[in-house]
Amino acid sequence: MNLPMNLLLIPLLPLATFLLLGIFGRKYLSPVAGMIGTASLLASALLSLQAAYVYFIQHTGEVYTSVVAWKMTWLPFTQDVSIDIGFMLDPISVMMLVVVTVVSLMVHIYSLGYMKGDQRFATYYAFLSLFTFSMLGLVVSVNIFQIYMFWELVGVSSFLLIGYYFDKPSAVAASKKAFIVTRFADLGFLIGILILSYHAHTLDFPTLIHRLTSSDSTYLTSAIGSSFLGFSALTWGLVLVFMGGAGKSAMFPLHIWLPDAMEGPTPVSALIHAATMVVAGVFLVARLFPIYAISCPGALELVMWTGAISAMFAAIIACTQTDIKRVLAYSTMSQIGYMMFALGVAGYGGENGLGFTASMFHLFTHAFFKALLFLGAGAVIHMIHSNEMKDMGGLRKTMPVTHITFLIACLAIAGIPPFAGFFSKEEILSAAWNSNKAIYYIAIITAGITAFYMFRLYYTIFWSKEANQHSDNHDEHSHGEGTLTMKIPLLILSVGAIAAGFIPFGNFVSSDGHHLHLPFELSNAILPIIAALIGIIVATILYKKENDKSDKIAAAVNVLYTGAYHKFYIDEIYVFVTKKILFNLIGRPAAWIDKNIVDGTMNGIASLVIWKSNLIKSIQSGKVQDYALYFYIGVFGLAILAIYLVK
Amino acid sequence: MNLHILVLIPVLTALTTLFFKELKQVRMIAFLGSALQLLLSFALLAVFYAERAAGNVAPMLFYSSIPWFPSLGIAYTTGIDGIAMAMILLSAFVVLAGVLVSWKMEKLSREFFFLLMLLSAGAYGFFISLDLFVMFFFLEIAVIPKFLLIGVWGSGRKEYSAMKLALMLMGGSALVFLGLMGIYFNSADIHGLHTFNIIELSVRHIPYSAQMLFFPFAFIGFGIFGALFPFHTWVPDGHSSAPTAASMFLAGISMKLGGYGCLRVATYLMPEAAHTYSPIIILLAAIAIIYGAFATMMQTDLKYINAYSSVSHCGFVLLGIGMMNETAITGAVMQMISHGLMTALFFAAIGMIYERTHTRMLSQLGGLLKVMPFISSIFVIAGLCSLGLPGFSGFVAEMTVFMGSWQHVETGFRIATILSCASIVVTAVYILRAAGKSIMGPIVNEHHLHLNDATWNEKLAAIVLLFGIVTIGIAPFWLSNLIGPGVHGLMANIGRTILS
Amino acid sequence: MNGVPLTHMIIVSTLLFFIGAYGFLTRRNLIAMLMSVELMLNSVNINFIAFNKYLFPDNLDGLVYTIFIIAIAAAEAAVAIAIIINLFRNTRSIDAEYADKLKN
Amino acid sequence: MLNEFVILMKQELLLCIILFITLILKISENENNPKNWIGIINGLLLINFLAGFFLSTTGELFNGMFKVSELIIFEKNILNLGLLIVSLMAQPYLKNHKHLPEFYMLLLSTLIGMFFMISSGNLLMFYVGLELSTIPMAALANFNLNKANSSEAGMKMILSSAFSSALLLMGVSFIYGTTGTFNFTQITASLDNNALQVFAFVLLFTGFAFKLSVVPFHFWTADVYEGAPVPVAAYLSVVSKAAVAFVFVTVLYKVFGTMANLWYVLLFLTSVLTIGIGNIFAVRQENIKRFLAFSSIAQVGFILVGISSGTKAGEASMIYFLLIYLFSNLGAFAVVNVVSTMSGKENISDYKGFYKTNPALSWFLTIALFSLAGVPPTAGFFGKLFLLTSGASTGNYLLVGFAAINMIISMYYYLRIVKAIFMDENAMPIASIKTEILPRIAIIICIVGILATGFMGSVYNYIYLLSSGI
Repeated sequence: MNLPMNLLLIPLLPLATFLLLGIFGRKYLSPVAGMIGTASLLASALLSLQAAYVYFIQHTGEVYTSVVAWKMTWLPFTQDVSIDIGFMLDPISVMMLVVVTVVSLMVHIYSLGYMKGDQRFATYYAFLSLFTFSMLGLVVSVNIFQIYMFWELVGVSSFLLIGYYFDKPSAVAASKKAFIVTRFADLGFLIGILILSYHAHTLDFPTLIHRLTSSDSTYLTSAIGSSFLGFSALTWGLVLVFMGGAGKSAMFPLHIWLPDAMEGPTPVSALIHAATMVVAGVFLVARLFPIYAISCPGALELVMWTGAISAMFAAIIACTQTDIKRVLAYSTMSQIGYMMFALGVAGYGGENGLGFTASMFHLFTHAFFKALLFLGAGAVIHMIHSNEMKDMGGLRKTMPVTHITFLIACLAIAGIPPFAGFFSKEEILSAAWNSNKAIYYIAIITAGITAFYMFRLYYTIFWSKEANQHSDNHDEHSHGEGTLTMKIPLLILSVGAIAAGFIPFGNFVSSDGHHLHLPFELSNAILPIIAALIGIIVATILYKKENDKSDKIAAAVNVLYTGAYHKFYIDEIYVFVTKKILFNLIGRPAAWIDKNIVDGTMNGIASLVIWKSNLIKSIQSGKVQDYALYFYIGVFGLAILAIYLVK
Repeated sequence: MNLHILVLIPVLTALTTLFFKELKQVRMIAFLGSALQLLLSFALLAVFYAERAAGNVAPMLFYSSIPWFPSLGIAYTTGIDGIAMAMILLSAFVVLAGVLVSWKMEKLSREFFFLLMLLSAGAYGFFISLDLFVMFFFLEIAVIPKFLLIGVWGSGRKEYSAMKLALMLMGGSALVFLGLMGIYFNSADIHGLHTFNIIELSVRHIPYSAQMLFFPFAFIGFGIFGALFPFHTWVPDGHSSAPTAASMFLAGISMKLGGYGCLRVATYLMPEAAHTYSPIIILLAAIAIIYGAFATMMQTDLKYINAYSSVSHCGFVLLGIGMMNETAITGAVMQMISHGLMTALFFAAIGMIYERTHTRMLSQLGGLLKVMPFISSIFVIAGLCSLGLPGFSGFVAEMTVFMGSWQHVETGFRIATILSCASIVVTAVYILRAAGKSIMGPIVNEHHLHLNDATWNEKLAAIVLLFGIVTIGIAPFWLSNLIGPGVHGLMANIGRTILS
Repeated sequence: MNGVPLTHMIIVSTLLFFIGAYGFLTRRNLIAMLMSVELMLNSVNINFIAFNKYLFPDNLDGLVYTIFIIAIAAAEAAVAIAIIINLFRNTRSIDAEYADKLKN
Repeated sequence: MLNEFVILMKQELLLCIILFITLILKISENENNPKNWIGIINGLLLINFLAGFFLSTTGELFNGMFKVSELIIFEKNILNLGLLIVSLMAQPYLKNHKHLPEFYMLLLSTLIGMFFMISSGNLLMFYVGLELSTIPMAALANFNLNKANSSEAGMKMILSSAFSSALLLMGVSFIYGTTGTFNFTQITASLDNNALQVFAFVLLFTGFAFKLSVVPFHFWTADVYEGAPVPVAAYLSVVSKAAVAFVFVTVLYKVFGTMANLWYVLLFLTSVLTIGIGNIFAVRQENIKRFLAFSSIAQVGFILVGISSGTKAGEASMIYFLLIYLFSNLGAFAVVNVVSTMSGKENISDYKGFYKTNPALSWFLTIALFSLAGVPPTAGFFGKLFLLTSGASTGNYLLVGFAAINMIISMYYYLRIVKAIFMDENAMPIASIKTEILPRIAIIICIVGILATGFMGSVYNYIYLLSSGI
């Protein structure tokens, strides 16, 4: 199956935009920058839809194989190991192409209104394009090192965008935190790559997967044979790679950067920290899924538990947060947790692969409704000029469109049929049911909690207090519901949030490329729906009207509440480790040693010479007779030595 | 193509500057000279490729040997392989940029540019020479100009730093000299004739015992130039006291002399001993990497930050050399090139900032991105390159070193490699700390509000260096194709172990 | 030859030499130091003569050498005394102890 | 016979003629200014120097007492050059000195003595030459007749040299007693290394060591340099030292070649002492003449390292180094002389901010110092490194290592002066100095020599051929 080469333009167009806007934007193109960016992204979005069409629809034959459209050797290390840059299409990458370009396009359009009048407008779009390029390059990687490279690039573009308001210290801190935490995770990723490549003698995805999965390959035996600290090299490699993924996808305990990352402009949060970048970890595991599933189930177990814990943990915290973007951030983390453990419970091939498909499905749907939620929140913030729930309420009248779309999104994420979230989540749950009951129950509970906090959010924004209280005193400096360019994306995305669920996803994406018929029994669906409804009802009781029930409950479960409110003090632990231990116990001593000991020795030698010379200056007494005496001693000393030598 | 011109042009430029007084004339001469040099290096590169393409597989191209002190077997022997070629390119880039950033050197401008050119001449000579004595000659030529540049035009504790640098480098060259003596007098052929010629020496097997005795001298001696732990202490003081151009030269070129020497002389001519000593080398390199990185985290002066990070980055060079396999050594050479360009760019940016704000203290800087976007972007880009971001040269070099280092299966080496990899996190920490404090954040000093951005010459300098960094970062294959064969040639010797 | 063996000569000259050396190291008066040097030279002369007469009587090398030594010693003394006088002019002392302005 | 006599002794005879001319000038002294004499005498010296290159034939006179060889002629030419430079640089000092002719007479007679010493094939000739080169030197050291320091210097020199020559003669007498001859070749033939001969050899050795100011026989050096007039100090530090070094090598290699492994040990010991002590003392000197004295002591240590190899290469590198050292040290002294005669300042601290007022002189002094320190591209680098190389050729890496490490210390104190010149601030630096023509010529010769000699490998090879030719 050969692909039209113009698909290569999908990543290249954003790159070109980035260069154009990055170099000339600030001076010359500032007014039209948004238009340029949006246009080029529209183009690549259409192209990726074409790609999807070509790959899925025009596809003939039973199995979806991975197609390498183009590839070059970028940096050769040895004969067989080299970094290649290329463009590979397979079901998940095509799916990701669509997701990334569509959501990014929405965000581009939305930003036209949202960022209007910002003095670094062009730079903003340049960064957006850079991110889009990196993300696209990531998903079409042919080579695990190519993924690592674009991995770093998305990291840095997210850093740039989080720190976009660079004169806000909190934004700077957040951007640093995000970059460093993910960098730490990437360290694991890198070492994982080193281990895998060392044993597989390749970095190329298809070869790598083949060599590490086919049971008779010597590579696999060597990878399993050599062990360190009781685990096989393969386990180490896969776990470390997953560590990288966990970092990007904000899995517990590497999640701490995600909430702070909300310092960035809201459209950015929608794009990077909800829809695309944060799911890169899931994508990475999916990319290497055969190796996990076939050769190393132990590592997959870890993936599963990490995902489940994160899902639950984040959901609990989300109930207590008061900053709407942080609530959404934690819900993102929790949803990604779903995708992770869905992968974790999955097996390779056939029906066992259900989890895989489900995870990808959820990734797909989640992208739409979560982006929708963020953009809605953005609209709210744009109007209220605040992220705090307490400043909001009763906005359903003043901003109807936002209200409706937001509600749709909430229903979708809560898993109420027929919205998209319901289907994907339902698949995940049934996959969990088939493999691991404990996970299943965790998931159910989490589903309930999710519904609860989403509707807590919904009610506090759009109901609760009476509208007129603030609508008037905001009017003068609020832009109403925002421009048309801000509404259109909301509408489009809400369509996605409704319709995406009806796609026969199993026909397209599955662990082994074969078609997979997604089972759907109502029996499985009842329990989650009930859980969701309970959550919604509780939220309705507590938050529909302004009252103090919620505070009472909070007081009742005080310990849990404060714990959750302070995000279970994970941040504090990190601060302790970095500031106290790394800086004070390693950094300071290192600097001190360098100044005083290493350097001191060098200077000490010098001063020693001076000291010696002052010590012996009295020999040169200036008295000719002393000189003669030394002469004498010298003569006879040498004479004795000489005669002794000769004898 | 005749290589002597590479030395001749800087020398002539230097001499020409002496005939002029005005800054305008002098700097123009220096600029023309270094620009011509850059063009020549590109021409040389072209010819080099042409020769290789024509199937000339000689280890050293453009080989020529002019007898100098025949009775001592000293000849002015020159020739280049891919590694030297890359080094020459690096020097050409850095020199041009250095001249451009010191455009406004009012104080004793003639002497300044004279010394600058002399320094560059030393570097070029070092890279093209294939005779140990001549190499040593050029190595030492480079010392004294540094002393004067720092001591006269420097800032801060300049006298102390200048003296320290000169003495430590002198010590280094003393050790190198002993190493050379050892090599020379153990290189007798069947007629009992000694030689300084590297090509000759590479085929004469120096006895293992002699190697064990003299390898440390040669390696540590060159290592001092290349900031080998614990002999790196000249680096922070020297770099931070030096004027901008001198810092660029120091970090960009001079420290590379050390790494190059460690590779081309110590390791290449005494491979067996190198194999025996490699654990120690690796240990020191790993310490330098990690410890340098952590020491950087604590610095508050931008130049100190970059200087210590140079210690950390040059650790990668020694790490790669110590691993002694083809990939790692290729990585080491790449790291030399990359670090040279990157740190030069960094120092250039710091110099531009210092020129305007008259401070390098993180506490007194902030929000510069608002007032001087170009310089700040340069600063950030240099930082990103230094923390190994794909698309810039740093990533390529470091990844190659890691890849090569991982080939070593012994646990100790693996641990050293992992530690070195871990430094990329620490690097991120201190780079972002520096950038966050000085470039981003609110403006701390309202005087900074009306500072101007880079002038054309500064922009040109930055662009010259950026060009190098990005071309390597985007398309590393040309660099690896250039270096690869050279390293492969070296491996013929380095691959030799005691058994064979 | 009647009686006096070479060894006695050597002993005498050696004694003379060390007396001279001792004088040079101990006398504080510059002139006296000069005289002690002369003593040392004379002991050398005795050596030459003795060796010449006892061991190699057939040629006169030693004798000639002695004559040269005496002549040169005279010249040396002349210059030395001139310098000492000059020193006395400048410092009003010919004490070796006090001529130590140049030191360290 | 006479013809041959004239040709073989041409250099000595030329000097004698010039000496007599000065004498006549002195006799026909009329108080009108002696300035124009300086020109005449320098002209004569130039002629003398050039004449050294013509009619160079080799041979012996007085049945082996006086030898002439290619190498010896070359060495004498070097010394002639030294004399010429010294007399050029002495001009600012001499032009107001009322005893100008005496200065030249003494100077020339010392040089004649050195020539005889170099050509001597016989201990008697050697002794005569040695004394002839020493005694007038003491008078020269005292040439600032009404300066206490100067006369103290003269006193110290004459007394200690008398003392040392007494010991030397003692050694000679023992040699005579054990071998019965003064002729070098016959001595070599009849050496059997008995205790007395060893003792005698040690005495001779110390005699040379004293002249070369080798530790522990060096104490006179610094005091004399400091007290003596600058040109005299320069002459002492370079020309007389070089002459003695030449003879020293001949005596060691040819006469006492059989005692090689003995004097190897002595050289090892003394060179370590000399380099170490010289450096350690030089580090904290304030007076620049005294500083140069100690630095020159350290340089002698390096020479000993080179000699200790006992090979032709050692001798060649020694001569080569001395040639370069002549340029470097005389260059430094020339500048110092100009400064001290014009401004009367002789302390290192006075040189602070010197570059602001006298850039040219600063560069000259700096280049000379770099050459002394052995920094490329100056010739000193090559000189020093060849010495060390030949030292290492016998596998004596320990000594070479010690020397190499000491190069760092020496680097420090030379850079100290450079630092003072270029970097240190000074409220009232030495005023701008107008250098007169002759000293400027001297400086130029030195600088050209410093910069050129190293790169001209032919020079070294020429010397190498000469030294191995014999």
